[in-house]
Amino acid sequence: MTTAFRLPKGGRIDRTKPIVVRFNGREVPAFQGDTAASALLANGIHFVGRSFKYHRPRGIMSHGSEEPNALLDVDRGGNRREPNNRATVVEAFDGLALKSQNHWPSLTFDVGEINDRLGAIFVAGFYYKTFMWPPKFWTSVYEPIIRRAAGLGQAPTAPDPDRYAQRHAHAEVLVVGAGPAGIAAALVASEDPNKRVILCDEQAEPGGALLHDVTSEIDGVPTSAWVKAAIETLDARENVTILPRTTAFGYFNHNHVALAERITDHLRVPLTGLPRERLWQVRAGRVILATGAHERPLVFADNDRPGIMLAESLRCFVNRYAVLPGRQIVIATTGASAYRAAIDLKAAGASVTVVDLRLEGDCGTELVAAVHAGVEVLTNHTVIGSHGRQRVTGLIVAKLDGNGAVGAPRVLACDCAGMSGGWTPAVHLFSQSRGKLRFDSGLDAFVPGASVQAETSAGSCRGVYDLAATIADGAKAAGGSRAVAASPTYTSFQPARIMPAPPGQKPVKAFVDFQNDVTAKDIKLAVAEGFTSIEHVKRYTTTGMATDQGKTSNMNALGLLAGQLATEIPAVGTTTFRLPYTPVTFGTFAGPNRGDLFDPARVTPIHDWAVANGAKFEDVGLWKRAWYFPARDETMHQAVARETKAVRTSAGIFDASTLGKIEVTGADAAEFMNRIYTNAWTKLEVGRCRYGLMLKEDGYVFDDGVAARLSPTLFHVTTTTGGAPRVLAHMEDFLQTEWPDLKVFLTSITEQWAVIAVQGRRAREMIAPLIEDIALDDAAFPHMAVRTGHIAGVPCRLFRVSFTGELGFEINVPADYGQAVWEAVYESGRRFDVTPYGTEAMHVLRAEKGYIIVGQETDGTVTPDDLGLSGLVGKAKRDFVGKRSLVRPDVVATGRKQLVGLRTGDLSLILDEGAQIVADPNQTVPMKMIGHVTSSYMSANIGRSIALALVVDGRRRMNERLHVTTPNGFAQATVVEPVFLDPEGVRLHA
Amino acid sequence: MLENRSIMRREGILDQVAMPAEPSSVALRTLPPEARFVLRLGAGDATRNGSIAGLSLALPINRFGADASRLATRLGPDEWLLIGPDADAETMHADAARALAGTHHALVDISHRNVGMELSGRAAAVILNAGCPLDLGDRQFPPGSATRTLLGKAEVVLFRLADVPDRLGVAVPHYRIECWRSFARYVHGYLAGAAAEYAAVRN
Amino acid sequence: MRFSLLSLVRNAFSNHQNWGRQWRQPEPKKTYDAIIVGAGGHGLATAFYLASEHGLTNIAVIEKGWLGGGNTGRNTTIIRSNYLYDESAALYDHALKLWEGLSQALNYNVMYSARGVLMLAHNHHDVMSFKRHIYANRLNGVDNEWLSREQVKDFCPPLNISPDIRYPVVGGALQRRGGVARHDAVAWGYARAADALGVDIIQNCEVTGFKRDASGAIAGVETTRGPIATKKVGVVAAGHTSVVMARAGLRMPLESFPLQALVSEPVKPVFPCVVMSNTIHAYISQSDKGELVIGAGTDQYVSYSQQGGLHVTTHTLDAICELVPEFRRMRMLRNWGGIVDVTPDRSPILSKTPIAGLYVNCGWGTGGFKATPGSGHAFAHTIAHDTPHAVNAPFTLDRFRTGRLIDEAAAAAVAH
Amino acid sequence: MLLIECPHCGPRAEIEFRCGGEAHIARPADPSALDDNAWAEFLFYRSSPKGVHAERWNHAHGCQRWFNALRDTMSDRILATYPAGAARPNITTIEAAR
Ligand SMILES: Cc1cc2nc3c(=O)[nH]c(=O)nc-3n(C[C@H](O)[C@H](O)[C@H](O)COP(=O)(O)OP(=O)(O)OC[C@H]3O[C@@H](n4cnc5c(N)ncnc54)[C@H](O)[C@@H]3O)c2cc1C
Ligand SMILES: NC(=O)c1ccc[n+]([C@@H]2O[C@H](COP(=O)([O-])OP(=O)(O)OC[C@H]3O[C@@H](n4cnc5c(N)ncnc54)[C@H](O)[C@@H]3O)[C@@H](O)[C@H]2O)c1
Ligand SMILES: Cc1cc2nc3c(=O)[nH]c(=O)nc-3n(C[C@H](O)[C@H](O)[C@H](O)COP(=O)(O)O)c2cc1C
Ligand SMILES: [Zn+2]
Repeated sequence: MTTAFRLPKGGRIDRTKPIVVRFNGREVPAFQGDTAASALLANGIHFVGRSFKYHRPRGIMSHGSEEPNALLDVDRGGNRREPNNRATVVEAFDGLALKSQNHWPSLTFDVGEINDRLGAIFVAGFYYKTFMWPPKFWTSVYEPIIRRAAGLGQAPTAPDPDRYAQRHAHAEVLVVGAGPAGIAAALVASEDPNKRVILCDEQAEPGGALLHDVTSEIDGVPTSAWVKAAIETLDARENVTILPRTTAFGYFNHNHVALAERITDHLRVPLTGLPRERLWQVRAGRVILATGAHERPLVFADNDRPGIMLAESLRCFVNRYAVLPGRQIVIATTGASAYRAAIDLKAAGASVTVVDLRLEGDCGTELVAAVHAGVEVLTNHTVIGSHGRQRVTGLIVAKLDGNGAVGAPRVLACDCAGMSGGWTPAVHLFSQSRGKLRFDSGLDAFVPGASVQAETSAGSCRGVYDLAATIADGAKAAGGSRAVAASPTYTSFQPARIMPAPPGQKPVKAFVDFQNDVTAKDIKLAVAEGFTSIEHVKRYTTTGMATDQGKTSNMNALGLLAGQLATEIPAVGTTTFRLPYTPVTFGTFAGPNRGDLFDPARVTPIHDWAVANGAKFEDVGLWKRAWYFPARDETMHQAVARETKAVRTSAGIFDASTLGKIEVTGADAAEFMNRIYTNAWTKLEVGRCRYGLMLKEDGYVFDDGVAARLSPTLFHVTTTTGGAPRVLAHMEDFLQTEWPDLKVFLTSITEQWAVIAVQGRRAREMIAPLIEDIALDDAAFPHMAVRTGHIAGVPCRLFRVSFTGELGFEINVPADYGQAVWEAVYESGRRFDVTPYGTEAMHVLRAEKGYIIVGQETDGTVTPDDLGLSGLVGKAKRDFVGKRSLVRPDVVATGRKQLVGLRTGDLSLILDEGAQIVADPNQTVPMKMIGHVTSSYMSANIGRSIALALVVDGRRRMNERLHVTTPNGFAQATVVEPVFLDPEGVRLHA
Repeated sequence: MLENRSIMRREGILDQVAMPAEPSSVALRTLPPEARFVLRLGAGDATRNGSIAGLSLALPINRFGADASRLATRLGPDEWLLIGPDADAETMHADAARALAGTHHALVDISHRNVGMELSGRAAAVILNAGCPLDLGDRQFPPGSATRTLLGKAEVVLFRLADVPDRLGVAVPHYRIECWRSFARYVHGYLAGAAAEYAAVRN
Repeated sequence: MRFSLLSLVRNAFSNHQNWGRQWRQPEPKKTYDAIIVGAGGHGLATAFYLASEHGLTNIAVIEKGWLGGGNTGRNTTIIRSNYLYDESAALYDHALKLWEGLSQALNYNVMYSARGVLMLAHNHHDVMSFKRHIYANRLNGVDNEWLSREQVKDFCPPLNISPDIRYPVVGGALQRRGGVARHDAVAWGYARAADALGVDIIQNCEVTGFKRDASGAIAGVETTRGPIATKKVGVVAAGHTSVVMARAGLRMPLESFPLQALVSEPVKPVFPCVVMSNTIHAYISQSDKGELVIGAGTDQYVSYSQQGGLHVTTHTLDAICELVPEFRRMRMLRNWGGIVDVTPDRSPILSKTPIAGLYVNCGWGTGGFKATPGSGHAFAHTIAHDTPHAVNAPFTLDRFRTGRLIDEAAAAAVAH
Repeated sequence: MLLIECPHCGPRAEIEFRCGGEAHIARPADPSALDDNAWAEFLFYRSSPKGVHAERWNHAHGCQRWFNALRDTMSDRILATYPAGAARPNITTIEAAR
């Protein structure tokens, strides 16, 4: 296979680096610097895919990111495969594998083509009108067929080997687009070395439209030389960052702009360490948008055949890639810019005919230049169709008479065609910035109107098309000026919504949105059916909803709709421009936030010991907590039974470091505690602890914990593990905004202290040898007291508290000593067979005692009284957070759920936590539920299962027999007090 | 309230973390145990007190002052973070407590709550910016700046220390990062991950 | 014209010249028996049921923009009814039953697809909460079942159930009758059916104020197209409820936040069901057109901009890539926002108001699409009879005074 | 993502902040004196306006101070930030629109 359509010289490809890419398995020789599209075209391949709905053969239409048709499956090797890549932006490298999509069995022979024949039925919105009968068929027959037919390529199925990175950046000026306007803006903006300037462009190299403009000159030098000099200047400035292959895809509030940088996709073997893509979040002082303009296709019958391309794209392939897209080319146009393409193609050796809708008298110097160059020009001509199936073979054109009536058709044979319906400024980012668009009827386009953010548009994205003017405009946007002399730009044009066609022409498909197969007729139908808002037309026909988001099609759709409604385009308005400007990989958004970095895994100072001792862990918020410590092949149940027994018979040791801890300091500390907690704190003596309950203002239990008074002005408060951050935030909020007069400071000390709970009747004996400066006997150090001193030579705050109902201590030591002290205590406890236990055993132990866990017994709808804890509500206190809500009518009403214990009839049955409770299991559905199980365990100590539950009026139901759901029915359970063991609390004082 | 110091060696949470092979454009290292205190004090009281434990509190918010071994950072209108050598803990505490006696304040030992790291090198700022939304420009965040902020999903206190010479003797930015102990492995991993790219190519 | 395959084929022969308008574009009349403010799914459904079940046909739906352009046109279309509380289960299951025959009832294919909604459990708390839901649902006659980790994988093969990820999947709750529907078609189908019964749907007309009679009762509305007299007004303005109600002098227990969603490029079927993970904040399904439809979170502040922050989207895609790592190479095609009105207990309000003749249906927050038929049905009853239907009786405004909240969020922190 | 001017730290990215909802809803000095309606108003009723909104922000991952901001909920423009407890600055919607 030869690259028959590669020109012998010219272009920006690197002829010293020949490469081979594959297309549907076939070898396609190319050069470094090619895109997939230019490589294919160099080999004469236009037909590269099938359309979405009708499976029509499709070729390459454009040369940039607006491409609607040429979507390929791209495999870069090593599981780097994904669908729907625009061939026009995929940079070629040796070994790159391309495949066409959406056909079966093959590209050239596709069964789906039948849809094209049935096109008369598959009009816009057809599926809303059918597939309803018989109803059952929808799920079993219709929908599966619809689903299979839909979608373009195949989603990736292999794990992604690539890494993605992110960066926040700040710039005084962000310039988007490195065409002449953007370059000029960056040059001016960066003159001040204190201004950080970022210049990004989605293309592989800066230059924009100038990359394929080989005929124009700026200040007497070729455009390429101008670009090169300008980029060298910018490169030399330390305050400038140039980002090629970087698309600005989202413009958010407060000048926050998101860029997607593609770092390795163009490399055959990415360097190790390099991320594939990077998300840049730029916060810019000013944003200059210099994003250029998109050429509009023409709407005429069968305008979608492979080989029919945008005129400017033909020019690009010839000049930038040295590829002749065809030898016999017809260019249909309604404006002047296409003549540049015609002249350049002619110069490259093609035979070229221009078919211009305009009258000869409306044409300017472009006509003279083209004729002079040997281009045949037919003015006052329309194009009404095309021939060819898998490749265009001719355009059907006709002359218009003086009244605009269409004359006799004639076929101009060709192997490639161009079309140009004028230009549409790329106002996407401007619109995303919430700027208002203004319709410019001279340009027949929307251009940026008033800005809402610190933003300026420059160059052809605001309708300035003349080369010298774009440069001046870019400079002006950056607050300077730059007057250059440049070759003239052909800019005049005459808008046409749809090319004039003979009346009574058979129903035809004249495509507006190529990818979604939306035709001019679909838009007409939508209007006839009452879908007159552009937003309705969009959604009914799906125009503009494909992967190109209508970059080339939206203006034609608008124009057609305006025509149908006999109104003007501004009255129709546009659809909303949304991010991303072009599709962006999920990986770019997710960045490094995966695996270990998906969310911080917080670990305690004793974590490594637990790992070394075989602990299984559970997630509690961000924390990893030791769940249980299986010995050899113990199941969880066996381990928990052993651990809980050990605590009740001798001693256990537990890592409680994750408990939230807050130091409340200041003269008003007690008053503050009074206001935050339901219970009273003023009278708590120094050296004593108290259990406290905290509500939100709505009266529901929010958190709980033990707080100790270390001095008249200092409380050491503990919170639940999960609640720590929100409790501190809650306290700070009240302190700063409601009670700024209180003399209190709050400091999180959660992580300052490792907490080792030693529980069981041997607890005191275990720690005694390690402590010299604290008297541990019951009288000197009673239950619910706190002391400071040393353990194993380490300073500690020693709490005598218990969440197990056993004699217990919680040893707080500075975190870096946590593991060493743990080991010392553990060593000291060996003689009592001290057993490390995890959170599961802790849960069982506390449930045996009926102690609640916030988040388990409570769910944000539970009051202190519901828990049987109304004793903790300081009735005498004038106020505390949540107090007023406790007397709302529904909160004081009877029929609330109250905490009780449950005993199952079957001693070994462990009820499901979350199981629902009914009084009568024989009711009909819907049944009346009167409660649910909040905690449920096998208690090895009691020798039976136990459960806690919230039951309607539960405290009045003692000994009542209720029925609890099980996976396959109901189990009987009896309501009991929620304390299963040692109700007198004797063990606490062992 | 400060408890007396122990004779035991402090075990840092990053003690076991393997250092990445040191690339030339960036160096990431963990810091030894240090003494740290949160000081809360009304702005007026701070002005009146001038300097405490040898450290001046008269700092703009989000700036720090340092002498050879100690450092005081003002993190908010009434909040300072004091850092010094582990061995100075008791004297720092005692000095401060003495100076503040009778004034409404909080002086809380958080030596073990935080973990410190340092990052230096030409690429240090962009590595931090991989997860930190701050503007780290030389004018916006010059040496002497310090603030609480975010790195990925963790909260950190970020200090811009004085520039240091790199291997080639060129002055490069130097940062200190403090985070809570349990986040340290995440923060370290995040930075090491972001630095990988610079280790690979950009030196 | 009735829609059917036959009518489609017949029209194909006449080149589709003969399809009529799916709804008229009437000029507002001077007086209506009732006015619905807001032509979203809920408002249109309300009008449809007022006309079809309560015989009120001299009514209008007034819409400030284009019908279906509010949250109805921008949601991730998740439909399920496995709510915890009896009140919620009754309301949402009422809707689900209507979904099941909606295409036929409206003669409009709304593509209700009962492909199953699978909610993932990642920790002990999730398991307990899901079991609580599952048992409550069973006793309420709502389907919902527990799936083990392996069953989760069988039901949705693309999911990563490896135990080594940060928040491994430990199981899931599956409602098989749950699924998705074609959101636009829901609005269009109700609009067409209501229009056919004589309801005037007046687009591009904003309600700017209310008229009251001497007793203080509703006497009409002011609009951008002039005043209209009526004695009953139902406000169904979703994200704009606070704004509309303020025009009647009422403050509401609501805040409006931007909520985002996004779609990927379309691909062949890869994702068979709806998956929700509240723990890591991911909601995903694949539309019949092939895009992955992904729900993100709300911004933290009140805004009417229909645009949210980038960090909200990145957070969601973190989670999606964690659940299905292969999707890292998928690409986002479009990202948008809607404005959701959120109540303190995350349950809706379908209620009379302190003003006679003024009714409000709001507070659906991030999850009201699924309720569309049931909400319209019950609200129509409320307006027609000036007294709530049994299913919406608990969803009063008064509950915020009494404390009788229906706090699904507090119970489970489940959205959508 | 908003860029919020913390009164203490200057402009910072929104992710460093936590929004505390509507400002100037003072906690009653004596909640028990309120009837159920008034208490519900305090707890749950919010203005959620389309236009200038006074709201509470906390620089949670910065100086951790609470302050108030006036923000236009249509444009998201922040018109002013001011200390918690201070009176709402007198900025009208008309000015906001400019
Ligand atoms: C991104 C996103 C994802 C969601 N995902 C789900 C999901 O998966 N499942 C689910 O069940 N729910 C979901 N929801 C919620 C769901 O979309 C809404 O609850 C539901 O669509 C609300 O319908 P509605 O008819 O009440 O409101 P809308 O469709 O918003 O209709 C209200 C209408 O009132 C109009 N209006 C407002 N003010 C006036 C006025 N003054 N005069 C006249 N007209 C006015 C508006 O223009 C609008 O058309 C999601 C929402 C969003 C934004
Ligand atoms: N003859 C005509 O009618 C006509 C019409 C339009 C343009 N032009 C010519 O085109 C040139 C226009 O110059 P210009 O600088 O305004 O535009 P340009 O097209 O030269 O440059 C725009 C650049 O922005 C990039 N870009 C667009 N959107 C982007 C995004 N979101 N993120 C990153 N990069 C993005 C593009 O890749 C391109 O490189 C001039 O030479 C002008 O004469 C001529
Ligand atoms: C379920 C669903 C699927 C969608 N699929 C697409 C799609 O395939 N292509 C597209 O461009 N937009 C799609 N959208 C988004 C709409 O284009 C649009 O963004 C959304 O309705 C919000 O409207 P707005 O962007 O005009 O404000 C989809 C929206 C929803 C709710
Ligand atoms: Zn601050």
